[in-house]
Parts: sequence; C-alpha cells; structure tokens
Amino acid sequence: MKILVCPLNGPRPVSEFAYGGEVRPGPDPDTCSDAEWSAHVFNRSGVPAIKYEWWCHLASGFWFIAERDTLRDAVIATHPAEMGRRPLPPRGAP
Amino acid sequence: MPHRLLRFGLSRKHPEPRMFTRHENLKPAYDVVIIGAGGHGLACAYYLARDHGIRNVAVLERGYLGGGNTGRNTTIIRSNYLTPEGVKFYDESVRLWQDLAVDFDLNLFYSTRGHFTLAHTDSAMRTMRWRAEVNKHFGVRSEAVDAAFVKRAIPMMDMQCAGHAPIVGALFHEPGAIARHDAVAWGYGRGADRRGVEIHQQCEVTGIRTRGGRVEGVDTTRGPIATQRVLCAVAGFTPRLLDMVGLHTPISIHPLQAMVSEPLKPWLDPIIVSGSLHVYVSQTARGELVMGASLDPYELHSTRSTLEFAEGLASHMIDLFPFLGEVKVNRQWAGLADMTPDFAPIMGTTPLEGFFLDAGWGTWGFKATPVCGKTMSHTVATGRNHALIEGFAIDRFEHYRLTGEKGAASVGH
Amino acid sequence: MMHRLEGAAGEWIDRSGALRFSFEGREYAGFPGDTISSALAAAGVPFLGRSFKYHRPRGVLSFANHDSNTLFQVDGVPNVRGDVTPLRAGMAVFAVNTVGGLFADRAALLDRFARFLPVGFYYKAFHSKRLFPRWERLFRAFTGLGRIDLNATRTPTPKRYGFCDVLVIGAGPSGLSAALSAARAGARVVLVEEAARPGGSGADPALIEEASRHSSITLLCATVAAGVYADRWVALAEASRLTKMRAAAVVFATGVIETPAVFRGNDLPGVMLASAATRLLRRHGVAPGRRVAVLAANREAYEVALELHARGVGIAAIVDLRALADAEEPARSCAALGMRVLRYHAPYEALRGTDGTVRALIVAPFDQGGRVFARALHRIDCDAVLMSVGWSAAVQLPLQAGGSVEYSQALQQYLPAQLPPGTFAAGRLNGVYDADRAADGGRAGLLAAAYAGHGAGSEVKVARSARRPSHPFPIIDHPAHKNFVDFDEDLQVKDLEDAAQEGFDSSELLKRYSTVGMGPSQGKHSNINALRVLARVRAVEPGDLGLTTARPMYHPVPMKLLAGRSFNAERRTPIDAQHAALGAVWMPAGNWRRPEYYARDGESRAQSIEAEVQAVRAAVGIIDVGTLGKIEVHGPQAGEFLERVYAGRYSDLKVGMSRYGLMLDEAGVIIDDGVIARLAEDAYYFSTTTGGSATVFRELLRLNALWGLDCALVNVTGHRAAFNYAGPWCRELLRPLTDIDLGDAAFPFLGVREGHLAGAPARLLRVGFVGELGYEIHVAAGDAKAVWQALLEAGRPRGLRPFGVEAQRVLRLEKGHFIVGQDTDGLTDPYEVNAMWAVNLQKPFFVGQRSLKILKQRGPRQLLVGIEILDPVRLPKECHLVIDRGDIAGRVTSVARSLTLNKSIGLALVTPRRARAAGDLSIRIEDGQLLPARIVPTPFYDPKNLRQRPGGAA
Amino acid sequence: MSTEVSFKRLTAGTRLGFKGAGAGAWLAAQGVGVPAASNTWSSAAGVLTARLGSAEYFLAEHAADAGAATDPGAGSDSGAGSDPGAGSDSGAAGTAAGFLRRIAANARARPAGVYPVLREDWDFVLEGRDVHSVLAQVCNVNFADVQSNIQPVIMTLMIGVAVLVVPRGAAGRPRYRIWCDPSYGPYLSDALGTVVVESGGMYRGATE
Repeated sequence: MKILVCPLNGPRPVSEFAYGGEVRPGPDPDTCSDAEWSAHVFNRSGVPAIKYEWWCHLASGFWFIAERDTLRDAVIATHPAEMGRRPLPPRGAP
Repeated sequence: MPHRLLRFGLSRKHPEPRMFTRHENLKPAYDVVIIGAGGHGLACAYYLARDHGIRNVAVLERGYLGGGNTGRNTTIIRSNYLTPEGVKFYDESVRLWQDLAVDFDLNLFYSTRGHFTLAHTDSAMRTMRWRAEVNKHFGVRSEAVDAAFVKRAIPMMDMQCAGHAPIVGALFHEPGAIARHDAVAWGYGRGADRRGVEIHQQCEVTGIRTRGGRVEGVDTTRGPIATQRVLCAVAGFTPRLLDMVGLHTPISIHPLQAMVSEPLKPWLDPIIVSGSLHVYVSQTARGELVMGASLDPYELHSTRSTLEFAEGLASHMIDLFPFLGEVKVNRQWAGLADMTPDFAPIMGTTPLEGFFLDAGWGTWGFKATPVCGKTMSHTVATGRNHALIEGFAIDRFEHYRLTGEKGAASVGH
Repeated sequence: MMHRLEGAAGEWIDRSGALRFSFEGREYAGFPGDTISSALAAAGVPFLGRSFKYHRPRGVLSFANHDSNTLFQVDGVPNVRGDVTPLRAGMAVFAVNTVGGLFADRAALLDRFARFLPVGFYYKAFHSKRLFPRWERLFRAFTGLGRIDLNATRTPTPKRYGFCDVLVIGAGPSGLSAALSAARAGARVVLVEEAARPGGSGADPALIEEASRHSSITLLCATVAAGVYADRWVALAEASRLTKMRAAAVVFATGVIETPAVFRGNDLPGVMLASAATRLLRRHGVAPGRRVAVLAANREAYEVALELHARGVGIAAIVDLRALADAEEPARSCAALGMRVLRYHAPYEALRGTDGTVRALIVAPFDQGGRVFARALHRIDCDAVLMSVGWSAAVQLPLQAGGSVEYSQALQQYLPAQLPPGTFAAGRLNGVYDADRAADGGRAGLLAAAYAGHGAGSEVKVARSARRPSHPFPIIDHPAHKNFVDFDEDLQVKDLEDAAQEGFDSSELLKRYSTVGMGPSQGKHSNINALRVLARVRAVEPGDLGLTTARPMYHPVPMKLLAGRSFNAERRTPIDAQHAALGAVWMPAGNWRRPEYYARDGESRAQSIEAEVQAVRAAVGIIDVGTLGKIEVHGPQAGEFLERVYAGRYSDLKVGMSRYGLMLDEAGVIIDDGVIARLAEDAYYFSTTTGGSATVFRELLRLNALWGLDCALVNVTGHRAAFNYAGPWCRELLRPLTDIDLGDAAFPFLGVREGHLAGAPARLLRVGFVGELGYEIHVAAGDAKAVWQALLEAGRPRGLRPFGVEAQRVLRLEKGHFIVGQDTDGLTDPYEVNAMWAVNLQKPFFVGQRSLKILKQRGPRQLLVGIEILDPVRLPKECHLVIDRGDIAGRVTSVARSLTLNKSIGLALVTPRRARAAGDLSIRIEDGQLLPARIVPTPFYDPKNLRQRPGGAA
Repeated sequence: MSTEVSFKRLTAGTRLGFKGAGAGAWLAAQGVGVPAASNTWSSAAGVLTARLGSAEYFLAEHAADAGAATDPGAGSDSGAGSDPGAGSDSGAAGTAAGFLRRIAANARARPAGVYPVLREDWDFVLEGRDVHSVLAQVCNVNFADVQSNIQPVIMTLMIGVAVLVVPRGAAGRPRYRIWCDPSYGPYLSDALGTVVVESGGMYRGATE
C-alpha cells in the first residue's frame, strides 16, 4: 500500500488518510464573472501532473498539503496546510 | 451443432478473412477523425459509415483496438437510471444492444440476466423506488421489490449480510444484461472496416491543429492529418486530449478496479449490485465471477491494482455469499474513469467548431456504447446535438444545470 | 505408467504412515508428505483431469501449480490445486469439469468435433435472437470448472501486517543465498517459498540448513507471494492466513517456469515437463514411467535422464531438438551409459495407448522453423515423455512491482530490465543459471540489505548463462493438430495462427480472442510459446511483440484469506443497551444504529409509531439524538468562522441563544443543517446531521486550516450524549431535576443554558423541531445512562414514551420541516426548499454565496411544497411521482398519515410551474393508479408555532 | 505454551483535554509536565499528559493504568525505565484525580487561548510478551519498531477506529495504553478482545 509521509505523524499507509482534492485558489467572488466562478466551482485540471493536494490524517484530524505525481502516484513532498493560504509555487508535469 | 460451424470442419484452410484491415499509412486527409478505437469510437465510425454515408473516416488508437475501458469493464448493461435524460438514453441503448449480434453477425453473448440493486437502508430503498417510478414512466421494466422477493430470487444470499447490513429490498431491473465486452469492439470495428473506415492501431495523437476556433487537423506519431471534424472518444484520457485544444471540463480521472475468480460451474444467474457494500457481481459464460466495487478514492492516471481493493471486495462478497470463502481470485485489473460531478456524461458539440466530445463516462460507459455511436454519429454528421444527448451538453455546468444522475450510480454499475 | 520407487534420501514423504483417501469414488492410499497429485501418480492412476474445452484426459504436466488440469473438487471445495495440496486422510477427491465422471466423461465426445470448434467458434454462431438463450443454457451447463457448495459456511481467517528489511521471494539456490547475505549484513529477512520445503530446483543442503537456522531469517514455506503492490507491499498467502508484508527491499528469486514442447499429443497423460518428473522423483519417490523418452534442448534434459537411470528407470531415448547438442557432461555420461541419443530430431506425434496414456513417441528430423521431415518418421516405444526444451522466466512479480523486461535472444527468455527502487532480481529469473546462481543471490541480497540500510552493498558482477537453456522454437506443426500451446484453454498452434489471421495479431488481441493465458494458470506455461507462434506469423522476434500485462494474483488466492475477519466498525450511543431493553427496533443511520421505533406487545409497528407521536403531542416523549454531529468552536474568531461555513448570520447571535444553520457547498447545494448555539462571546456549540457528522467535521477542519482564523474546533459527537425531551409536560417534569431556571423569561424559546440535570453537568437547548415545548439535553457520555433513566422515570407518571426516528419524522413533517438528504437531493439549493430565510446574502462571504447569486438568476428547477393526500385510504410512498398531464412534475419526498391532524400529509418537490399553480395534483402509486392530492401551506400543525412557546413569543 | 497477552478495559479515571495556542503554557503554569514535542507524552505526579499535534493536550490518570498492575506481570511497569512517572503511579492515584479536577475547575475561568475539550474516551491496556502478534492483526503501525524511549503518542487506526496509543512497559514486556472515542468503545473492545482470545490471550471486556 502507498505510504504517505504526514508532517505530523510521519510515514503512514494511505488508508490512514482522506483525500481532499487539489488545492485550488479561486477567483475573487466579488469581482469575478459568473463564468469564471462556475469554471472554478466545477472544472478540474484533469491532466496528469505533479499537483498540490489536500490530505487529512484521519486519526489525528490533521490536514496537510502533498505534492503528488498523479501519473505515477508518487508523493514528492508534503507541506503544512498554511501553505494553502499563499499563492502556490508553480508545479510542472511529471 | 449449427450448420455454420460445418464449414470450419470441412475447409482445409481457416475460412475467415481479417476482421480489421492493416493500413500501413495514414491518408493526408479524412472527412472525420475519431480518436480512440474503443467501443464508443468504433460504434460512431460504424454508424457514420452505415447510416450517414460518411466513410472517409480514420479511427486512431494509441494502443490496441478495444484495449481501454471497453476491454476492462464488468460488462453490465442496464437502463434503470434516475433522470429522464438518463433513462431515455440508456433505454435506447438497451434496445440497440438486443439486435447488435445479428447486425454484426457476431455472437456478443448478450445475456439478459436480471439486475438487482440491493437496498440496505430505508433511504436507499427510497432511491430505488424513485428510480423504479421514473423507469416505469418511460416504459423501462424496473420495480422496487421487498426483501421477500429478493430472498426468493437469490435464495443463497445472506439477507442479513453477516448482520451488519440487512437487505431491506432492491431495485429489480428485468432487462439487466451482460455481454462479451471485447466482441462489441470487434463487431463495430469489423463493420466499420468493411464499410471503408480505416482503423489505425498504435497511432497516438500528439496534437490537434485549430485556426479561428475551428478544427483543422490532427498530428499523430505517424504523421499529420487534415480534417474538419474530430471526435474525442478516449474515456480515461479525455483531459489530456482536451488540454491539446484548451477546453476545460469537470472531468477528473479515478481508477476503477475489478477482479475475477477462477471458473466455477454456474450458480449465480442475476447481476447483483450493493451500494452500501460496494459490490457488483455477475457470473460470465466462462463461469468466472466478475466482481467490482467503488472507484478508487483519489485522482490517479494509473491502472495499478491495490490489495486493499481485493481485501474489501472479498470481504463484502462473503458478507453477501458466505460460501465463497474457498473460491479463488484469479486476477485483478483496473481501468481509468472520467468522473463528472453529476455522474452524467459530457457529449456533443463543443465551443471549438468541428471538435466533438464523447466523454465523462465514469463507470457506466460500456452499456452506452451503441447509443453513443448512434447519437454521436448523428451529431458529427449534422453538427447538431442529437435530441437524446441534449441533457449531457458540455455547457450545463456553466449554467448550473447539472443532470443529477448521482442517485442512480450506486456503486457506478 | 507412473509408479512409486524404493525410498531414497531427501524425499519428503514418510513411508511409515499411510493416508487413505478416495478419488472418483475409488479408494487409494498415499503417504504423509504426498500431495494429491503425487499420491494419484504413485498409485498409477492413468489420468487426473479433463481439459476445459475438449474434455481430453490429462495427467501431471508441471507438478508445480502451473497447469489447471490437476484441479480437483475436494470435500466440496472447488478447484483445489492437486499438485501442491498436501494429501489428508479421508479426502474425497473428484476431477472437476466432467460429465459422468473422469473415466466415463460423456463430454469427451467434444474432442471428436474439435475441428468444428475452431478458435472463437462461439463468436461465429448461436446468436440468432430466438435460439441464443437455448444455446446459452447449454453452454452454461458445460462451462466452468469446480462446483461450489452453497451451504459452506464462513470461516474467518486472521490477517496480519508484517514488516521486514528484506523480503526474498523464492528459496531456491539464489534466494537462499540472497537471504543469507542480507542477514549477514544485518538485515531482518523474510524468505518465502511456495513449495512445502526450501531448496527449489536443487540447492546445496548445507545452504538450506544454514539459511533455515539463521536467527534473523524467517522462512515461510508453502507461502505464495500473490501480489506485489505499491511501495513494496506484498501479499503473502499461506493456507489459512494472509500476511501483508511491508519490505524495505525485495529480492525476486522467483526462478523460471519450465515450458512444454508443442507437438501433436503433447497433452497425453504421461507426457510431462522434465522438472515435474524430477520433483515427483526427488520429493515423492514417484517414477514417471518404466521406459521414458526425454525431449532435450538443454543440459537439464540429460541431468534428468541420468537421475532417472540412477533410480532404475529405463531411458528409451533422448531426443535432442538441437543441431549441436552438448558433447560434454552430463551428455557424455548419458552416452557412456549407452543411452540412445537422437540429435536434431523432434517429436512429431505422441501416440495414445489403450489406457489413454502415452504409448509411443513418433520422432523425425527437424528444422528450426518447426517443420519436420515427415517422411523419415521414427517410432520410440515409451510410457512417458519428459519435455526439457526450455524455460520461461517468472517475471510476473517484478512486472507487478512496476519493473520492465526485455527479451534475450541469447537465452531465449525474458529478463528484468528496469526494476523499481528497492527491488532486485537474482538467479535464473535474472538469466544466471547453474552454479552461478548462489553468487548472484549473494549479490542481490547485499544490495537489498544496503538499500534497507544494512551494509555496504556489493560490487560483484555475475555473468548471465553462457549456454542457452531454452530452445527458440520448440513447436512442431502437424496436419492433424492437437499440438497444444495452452493446456488450460485447449489451444493448439492452429488456433493461434487462425486468430492472428483474423486480425488478432498483437499479443493483447491474441490473448483476448483466443483466451490464451486466461486460464487458472494465467499463461505460465503457455504465454512464451504463444508469443513464438505469433512471432512466426508476423515474421518478427517474440521480443518485438511484448508481454501482456502481469497482474495479481500470481497464484489464485481464496477469498477467505483476502477477507480475513472482516471487521465492521460500528458506533453506539451510551444508552444503546437501554434502547434494546425498551424493545427498540433498529435502523442503520450512518455507521450508528438508532431505534426506528420501540415495539410493544400487542401493538403493530404503525400503532407503536402513532402512540409515540401522540405521547409527544399530548404528554411527553424522549428521543436519543446523540448521533447528531456535535461540535464546539472556541476562540476570538469562532463567530467569523461560522459566518463563513454557514449561510446564516451568527456573529450577532446573542450569548445564550441558538439559531438554525444551513450549510452549502461551493455550488450552492444544501449539504447539511443544524442548530448553532452561542455559549459565550468566543464559544459556540453546533450540531450536524447524523450521516454528515464525520465528513462535515473533517471539512470544517480543512477550512480552518486553510483560513487560519483564531479559533479551534472540537468534535464532541461521541463524547456527549443528547436527548430531546419534548411535549406539553416536559418543562414541569424537568423542573425538579435541574438547577436551571426553565421559566420563559429566563430560558426563552431557542435559548441555551448550562447547569445540572439529575446531578450531572448538562447543557440544555430549547428547540422546536417536533413542534412542541421541548428541550435538547446534552450531557457527558459517562452521565448519559443516569440522566436518561431519570428522564424516563420523571415522565412515566405522565405517560412518557421514548420515541424513535419514525415518530420523529411524522412529528417534524406535521411541522413542515424538511430533512436534508430526504426532502433535498444532490442538487437542491435553498431557493428550492424556501430556506432563504436561513441565508444572509449580505454577509461578506460564506461557502456557496457566490453560486447562490448565479442560482438566483437561473431560478429554481423544483420547489418543495406541502401536500395533502385526498384519498381517504391509500397513501403514496416516498419517491412516488407527481404526474401533471401525463408528465413527471415532481416526486413525493415525505409522506405520513397524521393522526393529530386526521389527514395524510407530505412534502413534494415539484416543478415551479406546478408549485405556483397550486391547487390539485395527482400522484402515481406502484400499481400505476393516480391518487388525488392538493398543494397546501406548511406547517400543517400549529402554524403559529404557539405550542413550542406556550408562554407566547420570547 | 499459550500466548502471553492480555487486553482489558480500564474503569475510566478522570480525563481532560485542552486545545488552543495558550493551552501549553497555561497547563505548565498549572504544574502539568507539558511534553516539549508534538505527539509525545510525559508523566508526573500520576498524570499522563499527551501532546496531540502542536496545540492539543490530553491528560489522564496513570493511576487507572497502574491500578491494573494487580494482574501478573504488569508490576514490571513500575520499574520501566521508559516511564519516569510510572514509579509514582500507584501512590499518586488519589492526588492525581484531585489534581486533574483542580485543573478542570481553573479552566472554567476560560483563560485566553485555552479551550476545554470534553474527553470521555474508553481506556484500554494491551500488554504481554506476545502483544505485537496481536497488534499486527489490527494495526498497520509497526509497534515493534516504535522508539518508546522518546515517549511517543501514536494516533492511528485500529481495525477502522481512530485510537490514541501510548507505549509503555519495559523491553520484553511491552504494554500499551489505548484510548478511543466512546461511541466506538464497545466495538473496539469486542473486536480486539476477539483477536486477543483467538490468539490465546486473556480478555477482560467492557466493565460497566
């Protein structure tokens, strides 16, 4: 089974975690157009890449951000959730 | 023995021509280029050639014919959906399915077995009733049945599910069927091939050329092609193709796993699905139990197998059928599913003129193969969405007009 | 004919014992240490099974679990692998897949019609719409192998997690050496071997001894490495236990699988792989026959000939397919012993004797293209034929691990090319044969240990075999065919050629059309020869075609092992036992169970539910609502947090008061609701639905982590119990139990107060969900039983009844309250259920706010309305459809017979057109009949909400 | 030779939880031995303090734990080098409870940044020479390799339930305190008990 390295709890099997989707900073709801907003709400970048994702360690309720290659299912790095508050450094293809 | 088998015994050489011509080279231009030689792409090619007289068609396949989800799914065919759009669409598909073998002159082992979606809670039972009522409204044979009915139909099943998920009833869908999945692709492929369609395997699309908002051509590992119309039918890879033309959709990719047992003497006739237990199972003509469960929980573009999947599925299979403990799992595999937020496909025209989409098939694409061929060929030929697919248009998300098939998707199948 | 020899050193059987068993109803005896197949072989049973398609008699082929013609039905268990299953006394063994028994199989007739049943014949016929069902019934009568016993019971088996530094798969010469070198480097090693004992194809006993004794090597025999998964997570299947092994490094020493020569009659009983004969001989003292012909394309053929000769078995001839056969040892000894060696000859046909087993072998000069000079046929009488013409590398596990392979022309086998980090290959799998295997194992073991952090690794390079152990094309055509490539699926050379001719000429398509490799052995003995046939058709090399994907399981694994004990985590409220004692009839709710109602003697379900409702309306009732999610949020920005996650306003909520809350997702869809109570300036307490509690709390944690507001969330769902005590008498009954002033002024409607109740610290919320004066009483789980008892006793004199979920549904329906998930669906927004009163669009931000602006323009797609059923007797069910001029105009979401109101009421989601039109509509019930109904305003009961605040508006 | 492992539910002693940026400092001021690192525990005056992540604390009586020290072998806990506090446990039982009650009382003043967390966890002890063979059947964490000298707190899933595990005991005599949400208590108790018994161990079930 996949191993994820939780910044708080260390390496654990993926079965101890819940996936929270890609970290997706949205447009400013007050200024963006309806089309921009609906695109944010529904559309996803489905292309395989190294992505910033939300993961939660279930037993401790600890959320963090993982950089994962969605093509090979390889976790490159994990970061504290605070990272999600700032613009994320760009990520390339796997 | 049917007389048509005699010729095999009586002729010295194998009296069968190639099903699919091998084409060494691509032509410089085609009227239509279909990306993806799975069931959907081939079906569209078949109907384009047969019903619309469009024969200058190339079907491009990066791997081999039918090697994607067509050859990886668990072959369940049904029309017991929840929304009117869904029910009408899949009902037409089931109608087409029933004549397909004769159309093709190829045995698809289309086998009507009856389909039970088990309900373990009263809220699940409510959904079953909802589906049954909508189905009946459109003439689809479905009924919400009680536990006693289920017990009579599947007497060997543990109605208590080992005590933790008692079965309170089910949605019984009489037309539920299974079929030999590969043969569907071969049948459409052969039919298209015989009508002049070119099928190119091991030919990967590397780019799609556009100008002024319309399609101009396709670049492939075997050279460029000029064309005005492109159909994208590559479930599991849709986002990569859309990325080539800068289109965005809600589709994200999740693996869907399955496994198969050793061959057993037939003991299970109907198709059984349990949403709460995440199980669906049927027994094939070879005697194997083909088993599936729910999607993998996170995005992944790999068809690797996981042990957790086999463990969970085996456990729930035994909850339903306690006597299966000694039955051996022969093989696990996986496919890649295009998931959408409303569990309905994304079909038809797109903002890019000449670029048509047949995608978002989640875990239910196989059963739609014939109707997709029909409706997409019409759409590609006329440039206008076929009436049956209006509910699946790509712009429904922008307008917050989702189709809401989620309720019917139990475990997908 | 096969027979047992005198005992010899090192054999696995105990000749002092005897195990009686039956096969096809006849009595036999074997020894402890026998497998089913070895005992039957020793007893001279001519054949053991029937083939899948033609029902041809079959005997031992691999004796290594690689062929499916020795699957048995044993004591009701299907598909038992006779080659490897230990013999037990009293076993009742039957062949699978026969019609009328193995020795009188009526289906054997099919063999005669073989030429009418070409590859994929079933695609070519039987599909007329009218006749297919009949044909299908026939097919299903013949299909499948073993028969399952529908009365077999569940046998929970333990599963365990395992951890080691180095996992070595295969305890042959290379595996044993790998384990030892890794252990010596300081690694904790687990060594798995699928056979009952270590040693593989013949390891130095001293090596076996040392590895078995080493303190940091755990040797697991009779254990199959069934699958290699992500991050070196390996499924190890024993007879009655699954171990999920996490290895820091893995050494694949899986060796090679012997593959048959393909010639007419190569499937006759008595024709077997040389390695099978060796295993039978060494382990079980069983000789393959009395006069044995050996097909040779490698050194191993001569070795087996010598070994058999030494045990007194006659060698009829050695037929060497090669132009230049070995001249040195062991070939020289064979010649010296006067064995007859035919060079550059190939088997043309094996002849069947009267007993169905092989009687003679017809050989002829041979060219490497697979054609023989059929004019120079030559007969060799024999009662067994051993095939030693080549090997197929067991690359399945390395491939599962994500490795790649390449085809070696020199060795005529696949070799690991790239292996994922932490995985290593050794021995014959790696192309290293003979004496070098140990050295290669040692090398791999050191590298694996180093990867796992022990020792410095190894610089050693071990050369691949200089000799060629496998013939490039051990396949001989025959005009009459029956030269089998796949023994599982009865596939002959021509079947594969015909499939290719029909266009199935890539390895994947060939597999799917011909089913080659799809049988129980997953192509272990057939894939490589199938590739060779296809390569000849395509005029390419096998290596150009590529293998089909390798997937778990390596050998099939019983579902009971995968399932294990199958735990199912279930939650209980602290008074679960009290409910049971009161006659609770349970219903599942999320992963909790809740009383649907409380059954009483002499009451029907409906009567009990009605009585429970009436108790609340007329006196007092109590319901356990402890399954609701219960969350506290503390901190200066707690209010701000709630403002963002709920659609309503909470920063202006007075301390000591509560307010309904609606939770939306980003798309504006209602996903949850609850009550938010303000305990202090910086502390709130709120509830979520039972089903949503876990996921909602998790999402709130995420949002809190993302926003970084100065507040903290606490989930007390399991730590707090909660009861709703409701009914006109509840306040009077509570007074003596609590120190909280319950007067309307001190504790108004929607107020929240903390104090003590029945001696326990308690938090009371004055709520109105069921439409009567009522208090939600929240106490610590540890105090729940005492408080529950006190409340029951206090209420008894007034006719209190505990009420269940069903009664609560009726009560809230009478008040017109919707239930998220029942009266809403996956797309319902607040506009559609008239819940905009709970939404404050003026707030700066909340989840779903922006989408609501879009949804407002879009307009509702459905509207929730109250309905009254006008039919005096019949009641629709929830989710029956509202029909308007023949079209679907909506559905009933809730419905109940209200005794209180003496009418049938419900809620329905209907099209806006229909909702605005108001008035009458019709509902279609099961039998298709239409029931008249009318859209009416809600609440149905006490529209002015006077009963929940008898003291008048607070 | 039967497996040497025993599993029992402890009659819950006083347990407290605190959360918030100010919690650590405040607890220290109350005289609690606050662990310096996340996911570690410390023990003083019969009170075990587990630090869950950076800003949450769980306090429980050791006494309840030591109270179990009546059954064979458990006595070795006192000598356990891994646990400085353990020695004083049995004696400190009464005072520990009182101490915790005092802290709870002080917390009612709602000091800034200190948020009380209601803890009604079920409380178990799993111990014995063969305890790891049992843990291996219910949990994916390799407890045999856990460095108990750093006094770790392990938050993980046991047969599907979130648990808080504190390794104690001496080498050769491993011993684990296990806490879980009360609503999962009956399930965990039964399921783990079954595994222990089937493995030849001793199980003293939920005592009400």
